[in-house]
Amino acid sequence: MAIFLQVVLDGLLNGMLYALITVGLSLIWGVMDVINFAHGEFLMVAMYVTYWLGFLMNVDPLISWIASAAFVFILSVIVYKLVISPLIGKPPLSALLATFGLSMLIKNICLNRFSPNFKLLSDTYLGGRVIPMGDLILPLPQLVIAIVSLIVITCIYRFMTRSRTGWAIQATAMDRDAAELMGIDTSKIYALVFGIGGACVGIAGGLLPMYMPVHPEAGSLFSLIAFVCVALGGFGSIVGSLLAAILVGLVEALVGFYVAPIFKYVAVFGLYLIVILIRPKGLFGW
Amino acid sequence: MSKRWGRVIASIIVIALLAGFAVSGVACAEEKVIKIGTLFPLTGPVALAGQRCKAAVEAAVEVINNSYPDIPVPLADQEGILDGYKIVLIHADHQGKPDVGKSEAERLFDQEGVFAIIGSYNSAVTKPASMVAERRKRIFMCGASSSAELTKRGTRYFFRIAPTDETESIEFVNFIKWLNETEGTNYKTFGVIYENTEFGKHAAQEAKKAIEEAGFEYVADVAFNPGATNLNSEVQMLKGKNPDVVFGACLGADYILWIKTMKQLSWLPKVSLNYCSGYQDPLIAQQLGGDGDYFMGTTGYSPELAELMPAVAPVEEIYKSKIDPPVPFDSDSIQEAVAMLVLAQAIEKVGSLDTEKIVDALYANEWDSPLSLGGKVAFAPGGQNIKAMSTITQLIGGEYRRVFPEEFANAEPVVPMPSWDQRK
Amino acid sequence: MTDFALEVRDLYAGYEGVPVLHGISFEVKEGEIVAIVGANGAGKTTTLRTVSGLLRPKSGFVKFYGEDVTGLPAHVMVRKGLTYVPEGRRIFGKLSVKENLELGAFKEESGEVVEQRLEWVYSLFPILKERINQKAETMSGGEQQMLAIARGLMSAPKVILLDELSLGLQPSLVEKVLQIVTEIRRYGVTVLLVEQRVLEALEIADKGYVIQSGRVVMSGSSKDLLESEEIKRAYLGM
Amino acid sequence: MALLEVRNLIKKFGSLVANNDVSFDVEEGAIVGLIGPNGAGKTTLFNCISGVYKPTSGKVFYEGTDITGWPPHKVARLGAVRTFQVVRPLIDMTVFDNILVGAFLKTSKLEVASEIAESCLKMCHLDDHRDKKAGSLTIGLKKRLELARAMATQPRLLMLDEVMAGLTGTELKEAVDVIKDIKSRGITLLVVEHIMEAIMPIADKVVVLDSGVKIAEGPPSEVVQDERVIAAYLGEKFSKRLREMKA
Amino acid sequence: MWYGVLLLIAVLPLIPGPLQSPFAQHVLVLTLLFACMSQAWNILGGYCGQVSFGHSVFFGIGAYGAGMAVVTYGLTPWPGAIIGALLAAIVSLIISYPCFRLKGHYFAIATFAIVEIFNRLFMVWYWVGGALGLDYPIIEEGWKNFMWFQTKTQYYYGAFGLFILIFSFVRWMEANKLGYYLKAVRDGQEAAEALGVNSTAVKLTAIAISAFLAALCGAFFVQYNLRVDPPMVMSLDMSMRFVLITILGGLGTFWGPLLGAAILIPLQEYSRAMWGGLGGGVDLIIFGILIVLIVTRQPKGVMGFINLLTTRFKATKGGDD
Repeated sequence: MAIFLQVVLDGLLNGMLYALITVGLSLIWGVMDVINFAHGEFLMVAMYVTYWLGFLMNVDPLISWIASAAFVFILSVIVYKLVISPLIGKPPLSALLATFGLSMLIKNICLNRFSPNFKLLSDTYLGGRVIPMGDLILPLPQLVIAIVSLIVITCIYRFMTRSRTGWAIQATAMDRDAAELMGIDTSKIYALVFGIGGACVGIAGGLLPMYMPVHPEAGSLFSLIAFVCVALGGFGSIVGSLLAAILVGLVEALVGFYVAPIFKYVAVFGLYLIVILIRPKGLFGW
Repeated sequence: MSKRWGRVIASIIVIALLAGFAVSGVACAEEKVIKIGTLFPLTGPVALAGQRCKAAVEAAVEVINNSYPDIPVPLADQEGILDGYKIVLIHADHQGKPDVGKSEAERLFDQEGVFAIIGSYNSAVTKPASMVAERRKRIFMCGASSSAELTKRGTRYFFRIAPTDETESIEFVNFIKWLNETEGTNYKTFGVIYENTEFGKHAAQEAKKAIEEAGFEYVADVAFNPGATNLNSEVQMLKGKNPDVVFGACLGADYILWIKTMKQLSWLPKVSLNYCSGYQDPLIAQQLGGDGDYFMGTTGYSPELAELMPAVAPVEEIYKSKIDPPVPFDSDSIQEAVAMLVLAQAIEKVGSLDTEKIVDALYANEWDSPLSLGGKVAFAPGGQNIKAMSTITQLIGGEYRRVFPEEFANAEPVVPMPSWDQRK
Repeated sequence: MTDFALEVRDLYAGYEGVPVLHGISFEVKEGEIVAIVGANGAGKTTTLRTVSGLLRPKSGFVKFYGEDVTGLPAHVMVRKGLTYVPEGRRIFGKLSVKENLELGAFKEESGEVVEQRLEWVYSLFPILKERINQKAETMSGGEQQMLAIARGLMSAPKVILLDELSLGLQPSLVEKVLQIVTEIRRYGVTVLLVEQRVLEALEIADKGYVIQSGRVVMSGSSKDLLESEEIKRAYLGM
Repeated sequence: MALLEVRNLIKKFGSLVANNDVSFDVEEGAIVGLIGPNGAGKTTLFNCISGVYKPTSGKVFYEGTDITGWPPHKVARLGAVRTFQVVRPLIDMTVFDNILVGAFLKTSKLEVASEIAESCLKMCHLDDHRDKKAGSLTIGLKKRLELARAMATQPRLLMLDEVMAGLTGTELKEAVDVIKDIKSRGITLLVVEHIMEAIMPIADKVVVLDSGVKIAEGPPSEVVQDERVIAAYLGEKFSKRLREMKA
Repeated sequence: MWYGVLLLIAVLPLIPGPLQSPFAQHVLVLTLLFACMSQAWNILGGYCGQVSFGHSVFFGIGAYGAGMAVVTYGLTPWPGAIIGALLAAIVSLIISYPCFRLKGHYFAIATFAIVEIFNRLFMVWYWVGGALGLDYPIIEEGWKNFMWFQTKTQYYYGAFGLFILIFSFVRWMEANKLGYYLKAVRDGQEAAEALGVNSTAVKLTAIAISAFLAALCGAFFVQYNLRVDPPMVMSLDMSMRFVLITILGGLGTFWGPLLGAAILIPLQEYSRAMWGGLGGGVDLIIFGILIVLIVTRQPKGVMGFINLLTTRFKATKGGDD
């Protein structure tokens, strides 16, 4: 029983991390109908920012994630201006292709600049700390990420539903021209959404180096899982991505432990196929 | 109308493309050079290892081409080989992909006209790439690929320096036997955690064979996907089966994650022995800090072995200048340097660039190799270096202490590993 | 110079290299209802899209109360007081009626002002008040059209551009919707109307422009146009 | 026996009843008009007949065959072909290729299909636009294309969903001529239309729907004077104008 | 005139000179192979409008078919290729059952998931070699075993045969009912159905043919590389290449896949030959920049660019409008 609970706990915590990565992707996807293939690379860039801040200036990830998020926010806005904005309204595949090229570019620039070495911040404040709870072990770094994830997602949800800008984003997602006619500067909205999407993954990437090593390929699998979570939850649905990500985390942990670790991603992708068979637009898609 | 234009332009592009080939194959001027190709994963998931291997070969070539009378390595005291021939390296990148490896090997031979190839780290790439050489009757020197199968293919032109995962597995098991005899431990249950790739799977297979042959119990077989986002269920599984001894075949980032996860779940085997790079990478050891301590693994070379191999230090200096950040040799990269040196010695000995004679010479002689543990290299049919040796070391305080076999040992192994809460 | 609320000169515009407008010129005086009529594909909607800023013109200029606003994006035009109610309604289907209306007043920060405007449009369209919390997409076509107009009015425009109000509406509703247009004018809003129903449009307009293949081919007071033989033959099917 | 018989057709979307117990016949060789206010359920009815939706209950018979719930392509193969209210040109294909797709229904040979397509192209006056991408056409032309495409399938029953909406006077006249031409070829027509001026003179029978219920059926001249139809649909002013037009 | 071009290409490698260079021939073989593969993808993705990222599965099944015939059963690759291709077609039909119900991005992600599932299952399925892969033994070279070690000329002709097969099939398809139906389903499924097109049947036909041809290409690929393992053939990376090439050349156009391959493959091979050895990933950086540039400049692919040129050319020639 204790093991079962531990496995569930691990899955839950990982799911929250996936949620934080997913929500940004989902936002971009839902509002702009753009598949950002370079999402994983944004994560990796954020991890590098945190790493270098920690390595060169001794800033703990607990603080430097803010810088990472800000950095990726700016990077995203620049990417939007240079790469995405010319492709808005063009065939949807072209944005996918462009971001694929971008992901290749970012990955190899990092390889070129930072070498392929694995980089790990060896002593972070929370690194390796755990809270023992009877038979259960609660790893602190993951817990912090999960809490941050919940806070961020709640904030975004409230922002999207309560604030004027959030409204404007929703309106833009539904009908860009009509939104423009309401006096909403939709190209600014797009840039903002792309930036927020980047910032979310930036936060995740900023916190990850507490226990994950950084290297140019670090984002690859995360982005793949994020894609599945987005589609599983339904594009653009914030609640959907949260629940889908948690579900993915749980399935991954349970199958990994009770079946075999090697099958955990098979199960995750299989889960997506099964869900999509029943609900072709994901759990919360419209 | 537009369809016709499509055709015209399509054909123009095709023709332009073909014309492009005309200017491509510009050959180097014939000087007194011997071209050797290197084929490593310079980009992609294992780029780190590939770049180190490349630098190691470069260091070896530096030693061969220039006169370093102070370095006690064959060919160091003279300039070049064959009376002034210099070795020129042509580097190629296979990205960790077998198909790319094969075509790059072909390109090196056919286009660049290299005399031999040194490569290519990933066993999965070495296999098809070395077949290219075999079919062209050219030499393929392999430093670090560890799959035992490579040297069981009945090839003639393929030579491998490093010990195989087969010999390493047997050594691991012998070490445990030795522990049980001398330290009074009673380790019986074994587990293997490995990345599910060519490398990991091979290692696991050999491990299983060795463990079962020795009459031990093989209780946990944990494969995972490389580049994992977490290893929680993997470690949970190990924890559940609780083997006394765990063999690990995890590369770089996964190795770090594995140890971090074990720490979080506060579990450790009594002994952990590791194949290949994660454990051996001195940078990783440094980054893991105290968490990496007490793990063991095979080591073909590490700075702590320098006292056994005095010739390494000056070569290592050259190597460090070629890699950023400067790190010491590790067990993989140094084997590539050895491969280069042995090949050069064979060429020098034969006195000409006759591949057949060089191959015969490679099989027939025992080569001095101050960069190898044991100091000698000799090849059995199939190309395996039968003098390949490695020690089992234990990492304590950032230092690789030699614990087995006894003739190399400089420290007593600390077993069982102190649990996480006993460490500071 | 500021006689005209809207003055358009020699407008050229098109989509992806396909020119649609070949030099459109017209003007609208404050407080007028002006109708632009013409056949399918004549460039009526393109004209409105260009004037409202959704489409950049290739050349020519648009003056709004004497100020050159050529090529300004639509959201800036809204702030200046020119609102476009697009063809096909384009309401936010997933949002409620009230939310749609509030979005219409997006540029207005003060809640009080928004409330006042809501009252105003409810008085114009009592049916909308009954449906405050209904999702917009569940309303009938006529109600959606009213919502679209109301939403446009929420920005308190000086000039409102109305595109094909009658499209897809049953005859009885066409009558009603066009009636509302004349009511809007009474609040001092200048109206530029695009219609395919030439007869109905000219009946309520002060002035009309007939466009064909991206050019103005005829213009004049509605009365003159309605009596013109050419119009009767070409557009009224008489 | 009528060519198409709709019997007690009910279609619900959740709690919303789009068609409630609708029955009517389309006689062979006739033009039947289907009119009603927006949201009266005309298009839903169309979709139920052509197989896009499955009716909740009720039956649809075509030549006596029960085709209720058949997929659209099977219905089309029987010879009952429809157009769409919101035009659906195959945008990246040329006008001619669009029509060709329809023509392939009755033949697999390119030559034969081309001949059929060619004649439909002429019939709908699209010759000048033969090689244009369908997506680049104006609405009016797209509607004509829709018609030509449907005609290329050589149907027996043609169901037109607002092909005349958005046309100007002259265009309307042309369209009416085309429809008359189609009728003269012995093809039965079921027409949903808003433009009363156009439908009234040519229809043999009009069926009026309101809120999913059939409220009137009969020759146009009678229906125009029906109080319920005036209240629900035409409006006083328009009804008067129509009657004047007739007179 | 395009027959002339084909003839030219066919004869060229025979002319002594630069094209005898094995590397040039290698680039040609790869270009043709990827043109074929992308054309196979184009049948479903371009003509029928179902953008699949799952084609490396079919490619892989074909590769494994040939590979297992030679390595596991000691046969010639030919029966393996045929069985593999048929199997790929069957698998494609099974896969498409759930997937064709999905629209747009949901379909794309579902095909993503399928590649990953197949990849991971093949990694642990040791009957087909698992993570270890299948390595070809040294056997007799020639057409019987479809392998050559010294020269690439025969591979070139093999690829050329495949090219003729696939491209002429697509040419035939374009001018026939199937081609029109595919495009009709792409441009408007409902409209097509109203015209009597059984869209499900059309899509299934498209994916089965597409998978069959893709598997043949896979079989060629494995014969060319003489090794197969899952990451090599059944990966998202591989799928992306087919999509990339086709879109770059022009989605749903006949020449697009060839154009895309003729640009991308030599670019990739030459840039790696030139800069790959530097180890800084310079070739991939340049590759990435080029993709971004090309796509942002001309999202409709090279064919879009050509069409633009043609219209301009016609306009300057003073033709009427």
